[in-house]
Amino acid sequence: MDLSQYNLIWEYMQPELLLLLATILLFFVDLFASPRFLDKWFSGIACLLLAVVTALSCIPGGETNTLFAGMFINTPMTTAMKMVLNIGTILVLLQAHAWINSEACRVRRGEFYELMFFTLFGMYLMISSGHFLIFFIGLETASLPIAALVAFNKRGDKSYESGAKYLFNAVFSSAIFLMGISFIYGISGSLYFEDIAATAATNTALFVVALAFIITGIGFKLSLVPFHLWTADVYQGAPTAITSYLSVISKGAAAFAFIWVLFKTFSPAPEVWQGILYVLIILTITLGNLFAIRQKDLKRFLAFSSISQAGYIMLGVMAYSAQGITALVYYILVYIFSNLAAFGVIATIEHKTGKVNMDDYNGLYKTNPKLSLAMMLAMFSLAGIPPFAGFFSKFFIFASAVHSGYYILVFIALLNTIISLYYYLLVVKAMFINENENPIETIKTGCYGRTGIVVCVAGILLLGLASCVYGYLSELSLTVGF
Amino acid sequence: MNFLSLFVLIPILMMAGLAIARDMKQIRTVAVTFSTLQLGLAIYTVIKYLAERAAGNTEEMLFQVSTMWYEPLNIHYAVGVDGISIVMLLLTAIIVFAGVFASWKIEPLSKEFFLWLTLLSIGVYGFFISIDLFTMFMFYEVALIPMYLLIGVWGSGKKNYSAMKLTLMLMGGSALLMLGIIGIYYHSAPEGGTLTMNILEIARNNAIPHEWQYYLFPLTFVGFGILGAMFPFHTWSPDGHASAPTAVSMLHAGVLMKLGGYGCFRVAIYLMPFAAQELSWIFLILTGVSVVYGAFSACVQTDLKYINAYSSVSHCGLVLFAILMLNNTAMTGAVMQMLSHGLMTALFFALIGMIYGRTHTRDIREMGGLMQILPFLSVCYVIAGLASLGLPGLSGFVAEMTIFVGSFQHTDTFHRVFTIVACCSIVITAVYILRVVGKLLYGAVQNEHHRELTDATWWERLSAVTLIICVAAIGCLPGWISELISNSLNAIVERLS
Amino acid sequence: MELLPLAQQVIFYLLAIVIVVCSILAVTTRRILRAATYLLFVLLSTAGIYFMLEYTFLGSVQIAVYAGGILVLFVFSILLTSKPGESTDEKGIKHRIMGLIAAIAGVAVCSYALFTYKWPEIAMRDVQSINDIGHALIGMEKFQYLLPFEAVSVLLLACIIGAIMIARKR
Amino acid sequence: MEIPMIYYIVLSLVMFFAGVYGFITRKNMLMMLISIELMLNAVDINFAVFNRFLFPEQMEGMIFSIFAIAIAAAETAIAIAIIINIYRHIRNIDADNLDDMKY
Amino acid sequence: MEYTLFILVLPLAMFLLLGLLDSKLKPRVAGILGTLGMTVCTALAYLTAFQFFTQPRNAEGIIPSQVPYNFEWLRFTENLHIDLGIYLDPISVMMLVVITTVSLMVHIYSLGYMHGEKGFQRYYAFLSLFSMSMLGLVVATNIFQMYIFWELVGVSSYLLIGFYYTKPAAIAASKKAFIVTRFADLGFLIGILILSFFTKTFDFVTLTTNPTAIITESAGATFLGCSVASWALALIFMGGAGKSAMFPLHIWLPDAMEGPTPVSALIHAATMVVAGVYLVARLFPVYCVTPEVLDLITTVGAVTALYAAIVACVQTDIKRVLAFSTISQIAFMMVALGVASDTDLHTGLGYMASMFHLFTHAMFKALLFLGAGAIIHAVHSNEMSEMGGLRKYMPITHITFLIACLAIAGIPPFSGFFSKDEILTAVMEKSTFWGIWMTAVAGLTAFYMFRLYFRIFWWKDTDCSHHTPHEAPATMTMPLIFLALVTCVAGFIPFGELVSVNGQPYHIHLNWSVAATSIIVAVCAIALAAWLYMKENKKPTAMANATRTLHTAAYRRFYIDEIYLFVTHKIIFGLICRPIAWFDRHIIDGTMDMFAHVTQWTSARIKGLQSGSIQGYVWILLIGTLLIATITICCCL
Repeated sequence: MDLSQYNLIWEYMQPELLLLLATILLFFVDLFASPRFLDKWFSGIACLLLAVVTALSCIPGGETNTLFAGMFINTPMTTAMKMVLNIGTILVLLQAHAWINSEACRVRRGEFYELMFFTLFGMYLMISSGHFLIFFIGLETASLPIAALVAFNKRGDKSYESGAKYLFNAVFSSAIFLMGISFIYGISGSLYFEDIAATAATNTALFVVALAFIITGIGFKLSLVPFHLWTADVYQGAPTAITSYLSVISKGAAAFAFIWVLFKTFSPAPEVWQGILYVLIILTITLGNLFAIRQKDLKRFLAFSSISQAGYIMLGVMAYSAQGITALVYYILVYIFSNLAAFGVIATIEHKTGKVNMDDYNGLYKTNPKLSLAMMLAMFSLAGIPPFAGFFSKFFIFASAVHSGYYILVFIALLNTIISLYYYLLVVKAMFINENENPIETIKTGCYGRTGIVVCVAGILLLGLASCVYGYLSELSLTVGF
Repeated sequence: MNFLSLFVLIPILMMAGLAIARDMKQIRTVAVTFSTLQLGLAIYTVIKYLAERAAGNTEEMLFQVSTMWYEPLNIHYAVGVDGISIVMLLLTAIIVFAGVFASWKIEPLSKEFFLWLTLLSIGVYGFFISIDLFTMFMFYEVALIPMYLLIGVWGSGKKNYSAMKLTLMLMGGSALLMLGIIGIYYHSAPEGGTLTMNILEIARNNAIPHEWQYYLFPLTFVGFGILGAMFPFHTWSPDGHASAPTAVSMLHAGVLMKLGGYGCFRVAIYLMPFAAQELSWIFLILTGVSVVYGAFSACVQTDLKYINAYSSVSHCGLVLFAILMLNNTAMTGAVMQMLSHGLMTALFFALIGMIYGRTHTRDIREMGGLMQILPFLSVCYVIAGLASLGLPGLSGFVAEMTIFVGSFQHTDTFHRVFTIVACCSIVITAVYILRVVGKLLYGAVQNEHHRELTDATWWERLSAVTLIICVAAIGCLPGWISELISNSLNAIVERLS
Repeated sequence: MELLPLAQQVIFYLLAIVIVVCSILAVTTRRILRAATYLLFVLLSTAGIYFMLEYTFLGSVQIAVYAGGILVLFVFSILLTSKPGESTDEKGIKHRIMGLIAAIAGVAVCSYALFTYKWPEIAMRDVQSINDIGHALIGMEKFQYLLPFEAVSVLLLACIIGAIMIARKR
Repeated sequence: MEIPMIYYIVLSLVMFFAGVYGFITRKNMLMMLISIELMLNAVDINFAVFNRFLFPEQMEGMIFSIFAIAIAAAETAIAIAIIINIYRHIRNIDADNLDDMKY
Repeated sequence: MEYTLFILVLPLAMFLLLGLLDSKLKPRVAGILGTLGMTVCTALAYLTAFQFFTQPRNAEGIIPSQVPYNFEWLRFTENLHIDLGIYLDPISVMMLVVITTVSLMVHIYSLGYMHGEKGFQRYYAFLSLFSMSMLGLVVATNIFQMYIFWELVGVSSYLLIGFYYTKPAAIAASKKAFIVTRFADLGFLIGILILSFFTKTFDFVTLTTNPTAIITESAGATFLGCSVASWALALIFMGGAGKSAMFPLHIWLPDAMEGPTPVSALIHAATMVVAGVYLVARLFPVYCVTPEVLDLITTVGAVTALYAAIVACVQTDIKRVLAFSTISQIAFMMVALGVASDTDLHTGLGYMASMFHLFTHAMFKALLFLGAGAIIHAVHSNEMSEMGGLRKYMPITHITFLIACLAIAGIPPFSGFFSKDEILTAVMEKSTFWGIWMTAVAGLTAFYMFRLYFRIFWWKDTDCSHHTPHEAPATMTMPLIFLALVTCVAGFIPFGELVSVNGQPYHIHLNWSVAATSIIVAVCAIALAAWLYMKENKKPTAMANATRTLHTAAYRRFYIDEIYLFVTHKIIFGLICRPIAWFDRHIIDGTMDMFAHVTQWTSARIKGLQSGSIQGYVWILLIGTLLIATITICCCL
């Protein structure tokens, strides 16, 4: 064993190691701090720790580094992806503050944060993996604790049902995923990404089946149609903080990981997986939209909206280019802000009043103008209305897909934006236009929650207009190399 | 800092001002101050433009400024104006100015109303000053979305349905447009060249392959055409206009629908001249149909706003029709028609709003003899009507004649025959205008309650008079404006030959 | 552990029959405790297969973790959640047909893929010693697995925390 | 060795899809879990067999199997925890009862 | 002669002044202001005429035409641009005089006639607007300028007909007038477009200098057997026919009588309705290139003349009678133009005659209308049955009316005789058939005019209505007297010296055979009228009963209005507008809505996918995977 490698490990695996360190610190805080101190500061500490992790590890490295003989890959782009996830997680934690410190949940507060951090760690592994074993461990680390989190609420709501649905679907799809990996192993004899790319015989049925199984495994996390069916039920039943975590962070991580798996492992046969994705994207966007238009429960509604968003995200994968990666990461970043703004508002209102139905939101603007505005901005951004960030991200992701020649696909996606606009406007309509005799009373948002929403709104407003974010990502993507 | 950006900056400041305004008085003060400022700026721009041209500046676009925005895609924030855009800017400024006065007593949520209205105007101004496709498209969509809330919250009738339909159909248009724009972008430079979004550069490169133009031209043309109420994608217009509040109808019919026409030639025709020539016949048929069809439909409507909306379909159809003739005169006519229709339809909607505000009905069967009760409004209505049916001395005539003469200069018999078809609309227009005037204003008072109505207040008068003066000014002295437009069109027309 | 070819075949077929029959029985039997028992047989037979393949370490892990650990967990929870002797219903005929379709289609697709694939002929060689396995699990070179080893520990920790959090009463 | 590799693979396929069948047809969640175990187990066989027959120089497949077993254990732990949680809520572990949220 | 500009500017200024101030001015002040403005205008017009006709002739004996003022208003293309300017040639100067004279008379007359009406100021504003437009029309330097003012007179006519805007009949009439003429104007516009497309010019001078070259060179194209140039000119004539109320576009004119009577005198008798004749005269050299269009004009004119004359014989509303008489007389002018050609002075007689008749007709028809106005003012009715025996009560009106009737009947020495005689001569020389036809119409003219005259002023001896009619005030009688005087002397103006087809002086000499015939016919007709209507009797009723069908048909104007009504209401509205509106709402809009509904419907139908059961989800997941794999295998391998 070569001890000199430890230096490198510290250097290249900084985000992962720092995150684990932060988790351990949280353990100790949870163990030794007084409950009153924790009531006030636990979220703060968690966010702070995560922020520190982000700040320390986001030093942009210049080139691609591999560790463990290719099992772990660290590139500037992967670091950026991890940072994107971190930002999202911080926002989720901010918004979860009010809920997690409520009487019913306070007891399991420590576990909540720890599990969040663990899943984040799993996602890091997925993104940075260069080997299917690591990838699989990452995938499981990122989904099993989430199943626990989904079933977090113990009172008489739908949390347990969601937990079971998530878990069984996750386990089943991971079994299929494993089957796929085993076939790939049978074909190439190695599970290192670069080995597979080098040796796989792509024009065999076995390869295709393996690819389909692997896409299923990851598509489940991304909730692509037809692997999406768990999404709505789980989003609806899970605690709102977890729903938002699932819908942005978990989905984002899966998308990032998907890029690497497809681009690195299956680069010899792009036309095969592009063909599959072509169909999946159309199905995903369309079905997501079709289901979304008839939802009344806002969390369920956002679930379907997030399904169709996943379809848009996949356009960046289809592009199979540096531009596509840039657009995808940017899209997810924007999506995190937009979706979390929506969830922030929903979480606040749900926490205070327990109402999540769209009809309950009628006349919200009269009583809660600021929350309504935030919600509206989120909806507009999700629908891709300028000058909000969603417009830019959508434009760039379409541009990247068109660049690779997918005119028809983009056209279908664009037609779907009309449907999506329809249901996003329904929410806006409920808040601004519909009359209501007893609207939700004026709500005073807590400090953390407010910060969370304000940051999201700021992101929605600024991410598009400030071109530096996209520019930075674009520079990073050039280091990926095709 | 380029002064053109002020067109966008002033409304932003206005929004800030509105946000801190406390009561109705302050809101009005802010709205009036800034819209006047904006009008001043528009006039200043025109003067400065003319001075610059007189000084011999022959650049295609003046006051150009280009700031790199998204470097990876070579997207710029690029602004510049030519004769057409400044005319449109002036139109917008006038209508916003008049619109502020027309919505003097808007309720409820007056602050929000003005905020949204201002956002709408940001989109419009931005669209007209942009010469970068991306920025242009962005402003285009910015202009569309406030419509939803403006109609939904402050509208009347089946406002939810209308607002949704309008928004979705226009977004459908912009979906086509987005694909078109991205497509143009990827063919904007010859093999190996730097791709660009700048309209002027794309035109200069002239690199869009012909077979691609066949796809991209319909996308962009229909995309913008939907906003220009092109048959059969015009159905948002009657419902939308009927449900919208006064100032919104004014701005939407007056300015927003012009975005469609402007976009059609600035993007579709200017950048894809080959396809424009090859495919113009298809759209000529569609627009020719919409000219006559809109007019016929207007003949049997009973709701004032529906009449006007269908009339807009007809008139805006004429705009697109003329654009497709692809010669300088007809296109000049198209721009003048945009200007003229913008002003007079805004006037119409303002008056309808004022009448509706008093009688609480827009059904012409329930009203009558308003001339005796509301002489000022009625006279204005007659003037608007006369402008609409193309009375010489008012703007409509100038525009229509330029279009007809220009279109008839086309060398192709097919185009000339269609011009004659379009000409027929002037008779039908007369029919429905006179029908309304006869039923609404003349005759005996239908509803005795109406006798107690009061005539226009000072702000309403100001709003209407502003527009009438503009309509008459263009109608009486069209020469300079026509020359201004026609000179700027040369560059576009040259590319077509 | 060299076996005679014939003995090897006999053992294989024996194991195969046990696996197939018990698998099917495990998913069709109405008694849940029996199902657990059949599963145990399947798991043990699988371990037998591993032994046949000379992966003795893997076989031991299989027996230790699966048969020893997981199955016990199963039995406990079965006893916790159902009364002894209680039989559980299968779903309706519709679901059974659906399941059958899925299973048969899956088998068809996979076997088509597997049978059409031209498997290379590789000369058999000795398996690595337990020593090598140990090195592989803590090495950082290629085909060495320190990182997964550490990572899976995090996973297990997370799952323990999660499971406890869910399962405890408060 | 006399026994062709494909026999092993077919064996594992049968096991896998027996699991699939069980998962789809059983109401009891523990039964579903048992089915899942079958599926995971089948995959493990695959890895080991491929490794042994095709790529005997390295131990990728076998080691993967070891990890897979560990992960399966973790899955089972969480799953059982959730099942018990459900049992606490509704005194029942029938999957059919979990369809409050749909459409 | 730059001051001619003021002839246009003054009325415009008056219009703006009176229109904007409206009720802020006292009615009296407004009336006087308007009249004063018109007076100045008239003075300027006379000065122009004097200066123009007395200027030296050029070598060919032609009075050189002048363009004292011209500026480019709107440029379309290199060659096509609308100029606004003033073009003075004999006919335009003649028209200036006619218009200003009649307009001034009407202004003065209205001071009395409209006294106390609501909207007096507005009335004067519209009168000024009309005067301005009409003057602008006649001095147009190019065809597009003419079109502009053509539209403006149309609108002023609309506004004035609908002056009593609370009266439903007036509203309907104004609408009808505008739409029918607008329809005709469409032809005019298309004609202009076609003509300008081939000739590349709007300018009258360019068009008329060498029309043959321009038209034959460019009009190789034919359409339905006729050259495109013919079509263009026919369409332009259609515009003229609409304004001049030629059959079958005449239907608006009788209804237009709903307007105030002075307006009828000014617009619908003297000036605007002859714009069509003026248009043809203006483009006469061009029309001469296409003789088939001239034949068309002749035919249309002749048919109209006869038709209107027959209808006029049975109308009972005195203004209607005058309206049909106007139509008939304008048709005379049209026929005269139709039979003329520009080869030499002699064949061009019709042109001169037409203009001459235009001039004289304007005067005596204005007189007739103003007289009728005085009568209506006195008896408060338009119906003949309410009248009779008025000669005692209204002597001035009676005398002036009689003079006018004699003039229109073509009795020497009144002006109508001279001009009508020239027309008949010209027609007779071209074609005997049309000559006899037109002579017959002239006879009818004399008959219906004197029927009118006798019915109003004789018939009964004493008036039986509730109040005694009285003579009109001086403001109304003065114009009557002035116009009567003009009617008496106008025939002796050496008109041919000033206006002729090619500008050279033409000495009018009466063709006595034609003149004698026409006089005899006229006298017979008058006698017949006197026999029937001098004294109250049953003969007219008996005759009407004897020819019931014809009488009713003529009284109902041969059902032309009904046909129009049918076409517009049943066909245009019923079969085009309504179906289109329905189509738009239900098919086009329905399709758009259908997209939404189909989406909603699909959404509702597929909700079963989301069944809520874990196994269902998993099954779909697995089958999806297998399908993907299968399809991909089929496609890729």
